[in-house]
Amino acid sequence: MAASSILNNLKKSAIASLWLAFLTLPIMVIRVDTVEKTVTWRWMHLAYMLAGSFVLALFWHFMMDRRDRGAAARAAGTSQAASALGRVLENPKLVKPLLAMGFLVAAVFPYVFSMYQTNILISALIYVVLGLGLNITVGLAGLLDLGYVAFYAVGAYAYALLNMHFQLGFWTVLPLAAIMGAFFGLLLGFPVLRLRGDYLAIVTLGFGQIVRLVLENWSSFSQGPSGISNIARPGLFGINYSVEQATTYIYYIMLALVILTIFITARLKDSRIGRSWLALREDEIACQAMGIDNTKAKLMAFALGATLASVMGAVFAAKTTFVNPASFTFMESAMILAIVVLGGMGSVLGVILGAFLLILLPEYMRAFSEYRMLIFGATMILVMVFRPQGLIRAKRKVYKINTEAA
Amino acid sequence: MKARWMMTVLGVAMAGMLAVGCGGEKKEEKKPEAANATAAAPAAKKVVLGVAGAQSGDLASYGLPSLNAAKLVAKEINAKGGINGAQVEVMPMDDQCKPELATNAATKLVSEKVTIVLGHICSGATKAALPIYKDAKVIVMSPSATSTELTQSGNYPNFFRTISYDLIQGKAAAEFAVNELKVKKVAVIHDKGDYGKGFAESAKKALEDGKVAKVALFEGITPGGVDYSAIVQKIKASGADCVLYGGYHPEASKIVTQMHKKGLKIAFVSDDGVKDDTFIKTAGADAEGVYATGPQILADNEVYKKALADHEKEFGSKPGAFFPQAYAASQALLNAVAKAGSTDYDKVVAALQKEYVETPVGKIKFDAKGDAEGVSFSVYQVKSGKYELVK
Amino acid sequence: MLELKNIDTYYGNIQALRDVSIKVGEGEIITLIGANGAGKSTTLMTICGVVPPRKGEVLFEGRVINGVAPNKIVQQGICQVPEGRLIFPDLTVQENLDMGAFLRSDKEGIGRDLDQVFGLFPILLERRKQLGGTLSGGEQQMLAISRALMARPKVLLLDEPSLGLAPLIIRQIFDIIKQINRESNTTIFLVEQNANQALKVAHRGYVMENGRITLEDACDKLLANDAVKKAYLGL
Amino acid sequence: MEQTNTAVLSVRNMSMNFGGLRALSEVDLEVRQGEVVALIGPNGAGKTTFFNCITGIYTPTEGQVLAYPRDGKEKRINGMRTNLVCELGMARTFQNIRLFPSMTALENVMIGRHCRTKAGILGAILRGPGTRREEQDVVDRSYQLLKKVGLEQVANEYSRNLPYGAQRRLEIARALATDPFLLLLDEPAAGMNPQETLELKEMVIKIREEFQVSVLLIEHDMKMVMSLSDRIYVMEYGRVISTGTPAEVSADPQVIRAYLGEESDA
Amino acid sequence: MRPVPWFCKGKAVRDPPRGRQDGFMEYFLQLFFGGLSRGSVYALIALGYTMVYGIIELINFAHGEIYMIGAFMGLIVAGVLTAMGWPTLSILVIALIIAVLYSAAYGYTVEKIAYKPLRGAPRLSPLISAIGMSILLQNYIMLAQTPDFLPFPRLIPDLEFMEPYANFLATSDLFIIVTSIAVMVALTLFIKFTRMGKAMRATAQNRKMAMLVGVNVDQVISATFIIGSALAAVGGVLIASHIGQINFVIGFLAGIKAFTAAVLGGIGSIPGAVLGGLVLGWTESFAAGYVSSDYEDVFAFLLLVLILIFRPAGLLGKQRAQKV
Repeated sequence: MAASSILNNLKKSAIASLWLAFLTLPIMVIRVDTVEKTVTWRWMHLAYMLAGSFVLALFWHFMMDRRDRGAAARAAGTSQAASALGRVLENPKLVKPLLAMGFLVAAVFPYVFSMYQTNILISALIYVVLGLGLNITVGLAGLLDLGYVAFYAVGAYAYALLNMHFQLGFWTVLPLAAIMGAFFGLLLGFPVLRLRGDYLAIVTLGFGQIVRLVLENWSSFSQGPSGISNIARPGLFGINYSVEQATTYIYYIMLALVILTIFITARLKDSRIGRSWLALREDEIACQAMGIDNTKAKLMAFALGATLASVMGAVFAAKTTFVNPASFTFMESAMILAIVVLGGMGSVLGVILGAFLLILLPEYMRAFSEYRMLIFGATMILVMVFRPQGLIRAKRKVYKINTEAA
Repeated sequence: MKARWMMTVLGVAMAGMLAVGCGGEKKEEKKPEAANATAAAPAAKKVVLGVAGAQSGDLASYGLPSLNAAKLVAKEINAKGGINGAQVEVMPMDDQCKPELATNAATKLVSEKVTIVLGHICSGATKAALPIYKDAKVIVMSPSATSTELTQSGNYPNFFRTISYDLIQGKAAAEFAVNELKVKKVAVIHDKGDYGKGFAESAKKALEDGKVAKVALFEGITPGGVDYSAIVQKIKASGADCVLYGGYHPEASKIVTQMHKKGLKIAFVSDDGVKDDTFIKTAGADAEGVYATGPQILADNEVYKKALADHEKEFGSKPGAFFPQAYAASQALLNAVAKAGSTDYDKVVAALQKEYVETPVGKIKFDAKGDAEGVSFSVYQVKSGKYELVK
Repeated sequence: MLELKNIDTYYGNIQALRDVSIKVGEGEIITLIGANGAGKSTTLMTICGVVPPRKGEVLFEGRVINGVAPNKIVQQGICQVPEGRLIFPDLTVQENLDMGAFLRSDKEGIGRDLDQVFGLFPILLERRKQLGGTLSGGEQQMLAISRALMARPKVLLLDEPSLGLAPLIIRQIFDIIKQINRESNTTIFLVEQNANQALKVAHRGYVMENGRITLEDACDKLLANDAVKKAYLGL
Repeated sequence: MEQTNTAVLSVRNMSMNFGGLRALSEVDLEVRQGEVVALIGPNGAGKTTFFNCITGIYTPTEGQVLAYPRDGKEKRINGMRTNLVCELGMARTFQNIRLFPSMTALENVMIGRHCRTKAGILGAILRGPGTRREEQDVVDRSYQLLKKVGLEQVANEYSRNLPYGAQRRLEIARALATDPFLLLLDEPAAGMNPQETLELKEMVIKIREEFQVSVLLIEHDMKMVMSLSDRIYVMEYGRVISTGTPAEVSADPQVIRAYLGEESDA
Repeated sequence: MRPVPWFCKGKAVRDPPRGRQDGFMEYFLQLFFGGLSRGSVYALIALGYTMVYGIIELINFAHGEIYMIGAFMGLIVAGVLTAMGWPTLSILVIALIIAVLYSAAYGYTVEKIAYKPLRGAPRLSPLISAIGMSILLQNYIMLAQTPDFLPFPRLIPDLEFMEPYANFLATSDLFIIVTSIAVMVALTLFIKFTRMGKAMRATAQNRKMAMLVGVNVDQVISATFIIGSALAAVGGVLIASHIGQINFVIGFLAGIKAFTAAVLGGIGSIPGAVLGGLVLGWTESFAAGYVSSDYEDVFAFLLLVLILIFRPAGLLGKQRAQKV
């Protein structure tokens, strides 16, 4: 990079920081008390803001240059479109050992790390499955669902209520939760079949809200906002575990479920059904005109995504031993969607990476407690600006062609 | 190729660092003592007080005052040389009042070998976290979780609180309305929240059991709404001569204001979430005459006055919700540790149940179930811009 | 008047134009013919600044205009009638025409041009209050051309004006193109895959294949060229 | 394939109203086995609307649309869902190419096979030998079709990256993958140069022979229409104003006035 | 003892008639006006959503936060001026102006940072960026100001002549309704007749073509964000003054509701946003009044779902025939 461009960046950053300082001036500097009629001026904040935004802007411009140069280089054909990270992960020589290592780490994790680490890893794994489930609906079939958390709630409450009223165990409820999830997926799917794009998004958002509001208000059914506590942890043949043992146990259940989900989604993606979803996403009319039953394809996508969410809901209820409507807000849906988009739509690996990033990042930033959400929001913007297609780009299967066949 | 990959990783790491750097910078400007409290760790002996609750997100205003309270108490004790020579360290743990984050916070605290925790703020989060603490023998004391079953169910012997629970509050408010205000028809309104609805349901039950006054209306409102005129009209149409409100002050002040705008001037009785100076500030003149139940904080309570002054000095502002309770809880926990001479679970529990402490909410110790004894419970009324004791 | 010098243009990472050089003299009708996807529309978009070239220069009246914002290029007097017409469907015919004169502020001149346009296409006067989207294909094409004329361009770029129109209408449109060129001495750069018609109307022609200019000549010579005959005229 | 007089598609008295607008009015049309029938007319005459009516994208307001699939049974298909029409054996292309842009050429054709295969969710997950065989069959057949339209070299290219003419051909291959008895082509030569148009014409003829399909096409290129079709329907303002062999139609004064202009020019 | 402290201090207030017959009508009217004022608020914020969507087809999730920032700016200005002892009405005017200016600047900056670099990116990327921006702005305000609720001074004075009608409509309600109407009329005129307005309409219909007739599309998009943000700020200050308190999360619920209103009316349509806002306001008001306020939001969302199912493009949205 030439010196002139660095200078230019410095200049631009200076302007940006001045502008941001001006913009944030009243809010950062002034605090008023309208009752006591007093005003506090905190001029030091302005200096912090100036310096901070200058550094940030510099970084921003540097990254922007990099991004633009990257685009230029790609276009000139000097480098491949796939990201460096993606290429490493696709290299067959590296993939196997990496996978093996990953599996090994995953297998011994609870014995090596503390219960806290295991616990948040379970959360992350839950979100991996949720992400993969939503990936079916949004990433593959292209149906933007902003109320996905409703299905998560269905599963969680299914387990909580069945456990409370009928003392049904985790393993009994798990398949029931899956069925209920599928049912609710269809229930939502039917009315919204005709809707497209953003209208679909807002209706699913509404549906998510309705489910939460009903759980909140229908006290005789769901115990309202105070929630249901003392939900049984999963047991095995009547053995009762301590919290730590149970956490380990749930961890392995989740690990198995994650592997199962990856297996299922990967297979579906490269199947007749997966192709029909892709076609649906690309062009609904052509899709139907080519003999694909859009209704069926959409319902299937909804139902499958919902099933996975519902199963995760049951695991979630078993893990926290407590559910209340506060866990199923719109922000939760947004978070799962962010996992899918941030990771890279349609890419299984991307979703896993996205889930780990979005769930573990705030956890590990606990040290910054009050600032972590601020940083989190900024990170979301930065990742999208500098990698809009997500961290990992989805790869399509290359088919083996049997040329001899007639 | 490897080099490129490294570049990517470095890039991401740098992004993180810069973001963090910026955050850190801002952190310094606001609360240097927070950083110091956690950073100045490697003293030989220390007592770690975990503070869990909503420290970010939309309910942060209920969690951050507790953190401040804990910091103030810790600072004061440390200034006096600590507990038996050990410095007190405050470890904040955010849960945003979400159950799953609460379990994460709990396991984190357990992993860090913390033995006493101030928190959590919301009953739901508390319920989710308690089993983990229980298993690890961690003593938890909440300044604000009022769900009845937390103590009364007997499920959580490790749980204590410095606030009285829904059943008592709701009943007290209902009895006050019936016996003192002689109301006949009551509109019971709540904010659909954990706390508010618990209060409202207890109040409703007390009214129905009492058979003196009728419940004319029982409904929830949406917190954060722009307008409550519909519910106000409905209260009016129901012919109620008293409103019992369960919830926090923001909605309470909106409702009271709109009631008065619509010419509805009946008694308004609410809970501890409303017994907060912010309520009087936000509702202004409309706050006049509103009743709220709450633990008795005598105006001449020296501890409270001192805590208030300390807060002003330290943070430059008036404390927020549940500050006195959190202050009391911090004091009680640390005092118990001091009296027990160690952080041994049984000893500390015994100390909590035996030793009285002078706190902003009165001179308290804890009963076998974990509720504070000595928290006297009273009804206050706003009179010329201040809460004054009625009963 | 308008000159492209060794232009390379990319869409993302696909190279659409390779080393394209074209010269358009004042008052000329120049046509660029070629198969679909040869890069004809890209050439126009490059001139208009919508897709800036990665290499090379676009010169207009001697000034370099690549890298200039599209609206500034329009202001200098280059106006395009894009492929597929792209009229504003929810604006009335009148408003569509007003949009054409978006960058002008001389009320009288606009009024005069409006009259002129209505003279060229009387049907538009009739449909003045109708929404653009309700016009038929031919009428939309007329509207699109009129809209471009409202900007009083020095160079008019036309992208496939005959696309999707019935033969009768196509002939009308080409007649009017000639008329515009003749009457107001507007330079016209015509992109067509209907080579037959285009070569009959234009003075000089360029043939484009896979993003490269492969032939350049006067139109009558191109019409007689065997390769052109076979590939583009269907003879 | 031999031309017979058996109809494969018979449209009787079909009308289509949009609100107050009558887009089609009392259209009668018939396609017989093995025929290439062209539908011509000025822009806005209702040709594409006609296509949309018989493929189930619109439901005609009045009239009958009858199809006679290979099993010979008459089937009324007014307002039948588009995918079922396709499954029945009537496959179409679109005026503005509607491929699946970020799927490869091969995958685009494989989508066409969708309605002739049946692996369900369970099959896809378990991927038993049956599913695997079916899957491989789909791949192979699709590849063969690509070969037929001369696109085997670009089988693994994203369809959005293909040149225009190739996209048109790919659309036809995709339609053929559904094993149709009637192929509906909406302006297949639009945007092609004369050379490509010529090749396309030959391809259509070849396809008719090889796949034993009838063809109904909308086209503007008169030269192609005249030399390719067995019969022509001319539409104007939603009505059929003339039918007959190319020679008959081009001699019809009504057609010349409405469409071709005084002197026929191609 | 009956609590009557206000009765003694305040003016005599007419006891509302409680006869069965006219009580019904009065109750209805009360709910109607309540819904009207609530709906106007939604409409004001919804306009911003709908305009941005119309131009760049982006659901700007950070719009609710701009509304919140507008309210905070109003608070700060009002606080400073109150401390300086200015009269209420002039404070209202100045607070409105500064809040509008600053919010517009925020809207502009947000677009530049979070959306502009994402033009041409996959469709969902800007949406995620918008959610990130929303989280960022919320926490920024929380950290820079306070997580607590702050009392907002009552800037809209109670007018004498409104006294008899206060039962239905308070002065601030009236003020909100009138301002909303005025703003909407101004906006409609702006869109219809000004150069920028025309450029906006053109850009909304076909961005590429707008570019080709010489519209500076970047400028148009910026202008859209600026205007939308300014409207949100007007809403923010008025509503804050009406309900008397603000904190850093007020934008979230208001944003979701306003967005719902925008979609209800037909997103991209300006009269649609207004109609959607009013319909939503009335639905909530009547649902709370006649059914239960427990379920007012349920009704609001049910209505949305139902309308979209039967009119998939919203109440005034164009039912564009799918071009095939």
